[in-house]
Amino acid sequence: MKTHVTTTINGATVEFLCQPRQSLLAVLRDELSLTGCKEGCNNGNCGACTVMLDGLPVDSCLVLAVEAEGAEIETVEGIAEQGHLHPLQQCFLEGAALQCGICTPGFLVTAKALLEKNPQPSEQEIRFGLAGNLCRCTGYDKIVRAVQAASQASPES
Amino acid sequence: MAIVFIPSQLQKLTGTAQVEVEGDTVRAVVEQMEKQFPGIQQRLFEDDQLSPTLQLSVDHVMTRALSTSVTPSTEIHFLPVIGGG
Amino acid sequence: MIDFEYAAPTQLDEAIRLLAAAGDGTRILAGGTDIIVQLREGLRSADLVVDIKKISELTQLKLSGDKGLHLGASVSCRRIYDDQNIAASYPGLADAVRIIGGWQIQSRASVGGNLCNSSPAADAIPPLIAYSATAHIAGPGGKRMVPVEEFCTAPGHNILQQGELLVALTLPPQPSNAGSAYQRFIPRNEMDIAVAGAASWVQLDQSGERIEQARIALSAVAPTPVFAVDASEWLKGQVVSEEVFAEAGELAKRVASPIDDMRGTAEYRTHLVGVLTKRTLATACQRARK
Amino acid sequence: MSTEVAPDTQTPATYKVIGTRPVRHDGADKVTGKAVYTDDLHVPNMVFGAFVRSPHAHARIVSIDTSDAEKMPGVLATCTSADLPDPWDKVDNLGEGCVNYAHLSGNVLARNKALYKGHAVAAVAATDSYLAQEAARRIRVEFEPLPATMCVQDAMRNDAPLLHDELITHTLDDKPARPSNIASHIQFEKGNVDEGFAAADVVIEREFKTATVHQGYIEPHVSVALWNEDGRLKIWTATQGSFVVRQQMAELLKMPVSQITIVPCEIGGGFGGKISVYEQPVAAVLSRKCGRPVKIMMQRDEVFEATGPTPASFMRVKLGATKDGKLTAGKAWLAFDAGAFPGGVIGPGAMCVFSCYDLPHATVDGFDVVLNKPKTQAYRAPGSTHVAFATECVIDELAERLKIDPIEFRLNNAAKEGTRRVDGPVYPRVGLVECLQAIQESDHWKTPLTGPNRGRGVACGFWFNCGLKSSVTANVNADGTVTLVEGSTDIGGTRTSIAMQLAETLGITAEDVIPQVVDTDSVGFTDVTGGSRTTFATGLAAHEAALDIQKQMVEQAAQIWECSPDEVTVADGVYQGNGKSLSFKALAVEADKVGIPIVGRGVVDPQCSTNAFAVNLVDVEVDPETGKVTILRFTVCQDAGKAIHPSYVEGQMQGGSAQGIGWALNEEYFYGDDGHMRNASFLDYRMPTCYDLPMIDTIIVEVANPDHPYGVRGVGEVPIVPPPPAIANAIYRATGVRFFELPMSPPTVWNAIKGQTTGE
Repeated sequence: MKTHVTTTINGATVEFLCQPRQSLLAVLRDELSLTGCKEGCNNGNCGACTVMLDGLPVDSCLVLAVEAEGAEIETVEGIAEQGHLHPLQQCFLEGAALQCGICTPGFLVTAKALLEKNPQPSEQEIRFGLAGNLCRCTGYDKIVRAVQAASQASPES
Repeated sequence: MAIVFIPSQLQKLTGTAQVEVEGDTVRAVVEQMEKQFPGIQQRLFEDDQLSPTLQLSVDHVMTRALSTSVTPSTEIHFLPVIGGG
Repeated sequence: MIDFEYAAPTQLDEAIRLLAAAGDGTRILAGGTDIIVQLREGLRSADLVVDIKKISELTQLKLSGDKGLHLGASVSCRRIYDDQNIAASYPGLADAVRIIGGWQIQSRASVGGNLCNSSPAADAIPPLIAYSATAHIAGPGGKRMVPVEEFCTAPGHNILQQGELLVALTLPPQPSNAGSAYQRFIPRNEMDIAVAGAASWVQLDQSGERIEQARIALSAVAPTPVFAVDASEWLKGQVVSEEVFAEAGELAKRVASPIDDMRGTAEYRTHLVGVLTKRTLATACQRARK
Repeated sequence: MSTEVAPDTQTPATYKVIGTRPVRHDGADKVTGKAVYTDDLHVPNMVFGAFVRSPHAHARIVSIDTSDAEKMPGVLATCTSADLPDPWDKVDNLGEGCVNYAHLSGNVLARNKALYKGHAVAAVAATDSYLAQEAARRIRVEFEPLPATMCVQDAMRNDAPLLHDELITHTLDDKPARPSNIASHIQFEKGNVDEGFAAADVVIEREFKTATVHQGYIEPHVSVALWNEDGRLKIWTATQGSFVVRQQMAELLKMPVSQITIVPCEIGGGFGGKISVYEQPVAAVLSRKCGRPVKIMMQRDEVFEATGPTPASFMRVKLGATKDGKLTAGKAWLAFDAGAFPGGVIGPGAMCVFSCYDLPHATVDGFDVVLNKPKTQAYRAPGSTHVAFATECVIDELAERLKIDPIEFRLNNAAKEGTRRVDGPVYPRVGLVECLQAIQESDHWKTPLTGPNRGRGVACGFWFNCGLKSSVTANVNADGTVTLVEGSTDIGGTRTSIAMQLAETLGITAEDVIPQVVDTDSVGFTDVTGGSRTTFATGLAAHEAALDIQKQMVEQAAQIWECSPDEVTVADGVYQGNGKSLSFKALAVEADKVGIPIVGRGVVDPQCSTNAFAVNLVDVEVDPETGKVTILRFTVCQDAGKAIHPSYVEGQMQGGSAQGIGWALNEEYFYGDDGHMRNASFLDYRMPTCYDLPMIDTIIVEVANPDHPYGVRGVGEVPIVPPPPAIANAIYRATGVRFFELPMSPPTVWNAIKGQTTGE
């Protein structure tokens, strides 16, 4: 039995049918082809599937798709605007803050939320804010530096 | 001719840790060693090829090619194959 | 993961009707950060999942001078620490909700859910016990109120009956000379389950030198979070000092009956109770003096 | 600034592209979510596979009944080891070590016996992934549990339960008569070890243990297989080496490589764990049986329990030195856990144990031991991290006993050009001495560490790095850009580090090169992205392709300028002849009008180790009440030969260091008495989060590799090696307690401190 859900994703109204057991992650990726959010652990421990749900970062693997009824969702696909990379994306590229790139979308979504809440975070605030996102390639150094660089550059600051 | 470093586990066959052996390729050298130290070849080879668990260090070259040519100053070592991550 | 029905009632009585009507295959969904994992991993099953986040009573978060803190059962961790006044008035609770999972988890996970999941290692339960919080329960038989320290009965089990639902938690108003703190020990600095946890609440006299009231609660060292009653009673009238904190830590160890597992040995966990009790008492007293 | 390039070793800055930090070519795709990883694929008519796995650490498989599952609507096919061709006992060299296909086949799907908890026993394909999982639960497998053996010392005992009834120890020595769990015994000997120890004033011998750890890549193993009606098999997969997957598939399925196409998608980390095949052959067989593309993606617990972690180990290391601080002899006895099948990483472990030092006399014995855990695999400098933990801790203790500064002691004995390794070969020019000196010159070393419960530690590490085969082609476009076609999957920015070498040679910009990683039908054979070889070897191939292009450009210039090719000169990408001059780009535009297409070709198989060394300096603080260790400051110095793209070299150094820190402090497979892994999740297998680490400072030393035109050595692996001993040595200075076991987790550290204070 499938449920009809109407939601807003990256500013556009989207309707889909899903089984109640399907996670938001599964529906975004498999039904809506928004494959920017990644499945790393499927139980809320790696943050690769992070999306914004009503203005807050969540692990989309721990949200039922049916809960998205009437919600506002933003994914990594919605971060760049009018053909321009967001300052965070630019800083990640210039600062080589990614290697394999599988965790990068989750980090970008969380980091953007962090800078919107706290435009000038300290290094420790950045590290605490990003602790729900695992990266195995970079040792985090360049990710933290990229967020610091973006906090100088971003319009929020 | 080449200087062959005998793996310690084979030294009971050769009685020494290093031997100078005739031959201008690794294969020729090993075949010559077999004449001097019967039984050594079957420890190093499998179906007439270098055992897949072994690799050669011929001077600075890491190879599995028995055709690698050698000179009197060449050092031949038999080492385990290695893989990286 | 077997499929299930999903319902998102907007009225409390409607939710209770659903819960009472359905069998024991009914699961309540608040933040989902525990139940969705449990369903996926087959640790629990469901034929009906009732989402309670659309019921207004369960989403209320109110701080008032005379009534204290009203905490709806589905209020997310992040709403609590984002509210400056609440975080300042109930620092021990704020300590806990800031470290439950990462930010993504805190956006969804609720203190009520943390209580109802009834894990021995729950971070939010010790501060609730230390604050003498009350659980407000509604069910087919009407409403009832239970002190939080009596809520959990065993790992993953609690006093909720078939058809019952946790509606809210209330924490009494805090006098100016009270303070509290929660600390857990984990091998990493985030994203971990407590090896042991301790919450301390104290009320000092006017001088700020003597403890009038104290409540200490522990997690991850017994089948349920526990109220360290002896240590709490003993602290009454004691003069604030490192030695007193350390002695209270020793007394608190007596209620610890931990197990050996991958997170730590029983010996280590018991030892940590002393350390964390001592450290949280120090912070609580310092906060009480502010 | 996180990087200092040690001045005394800095190569003259004559390069235009190499040493700069351009934005990687695949960057925009990866920061916008557009990059296509295997699980992002939705092949038309695709169905989903799921595994049935052993709940026992060791059990005979009595029967498998798939009938109930097959009756379920939507279930399309099931698969057991009976669906795989009978494997032969063929040992093959995959470039990255060797594999026995009978063992590989038995690991992909268990035959007769399940050898570890999580061992795949059967699989099923269905129209959706939930249905596949449900069907897998309906496949009834009858097991007869057998006693399991979980640690190397137990498994080596004569009375240990045997995993393989016919396993005779592989050794160059006389073969033993009886089967055992000891898969191989290797031995090295140099000089006369007894004489060596007799000449020593101080001799220290210690025993060490390390736990099983996992590479921990964030992307689970995932593949899509399409077995077409014409018998051709196509597999999209996350792999470090598409050609090596093709080779394994051909052998396991007994079909010609020409019938198989491997499409490497973007890969979410590997570190050595994505070389062997797991789900690929099963997805292929299921696809053949149901005639539809089949996707199999592992869940995280399957990745932990059923892929290839790197071994647990038991080691004994003995070193002797004279009063004036010269090492005289070393002895090592190493037993590594191979997992359920032979072929662990003991070989390189045994070769690396003394590789940082000039030891006149030494013996090394290494044992590869099978037991009831998943088949182990490489993890970044495989085997070297284990042995460095042992050797570098004993070295530190020797230095202390002799009252010699730990860096000076290492400098006294450091391996350098001409040093004969214990396993035989002599080092060419290497950079360990330069790394140690750079650490001595660092701000970190010159800044004293103060405060209670704090300590500073140092350690060295070595990894061979390999060459192996790489192929590229490069097509000059009409606008003067160059499309670079390569077979090396890009895990950490190698598209760019390879393109930069082509650009440097041609005298164009990195942006004017368009690198493409293609499938196995579209480029020549290329070995895995591993062994720290990709920027070195595939970069070398790109350099050769550039020279090939340059030769063709010269000929076309001669044609256009009506002169002889000998009269055409090339400098910094400017072509001159017959009084005329054109840049590469301008000439390419002209050539496109008149000449034949220009296509460069580069194929290489450099057969050398490029010998990477790294040194760590680390400051820690230990909470004496909890045993928790905090990393206060961390500096990694490494000889990169030449850093093509310094940012990505730093990235490898920082990432490898973070993995080494995790290995040192918290990461371990925690097994229950039943042989079940208790912590098969990212929650309880504790990899560092960014809140657990400080900034990781990097010092790149550049001692040019004589075997590469730009001096590249490769940088990927060695940074994981020194952190565990460096941290152990730092904890010792903070607490007065030496540690001989990994991980040094809080309970372990607290116990040791307590033991010391209570005199236990």
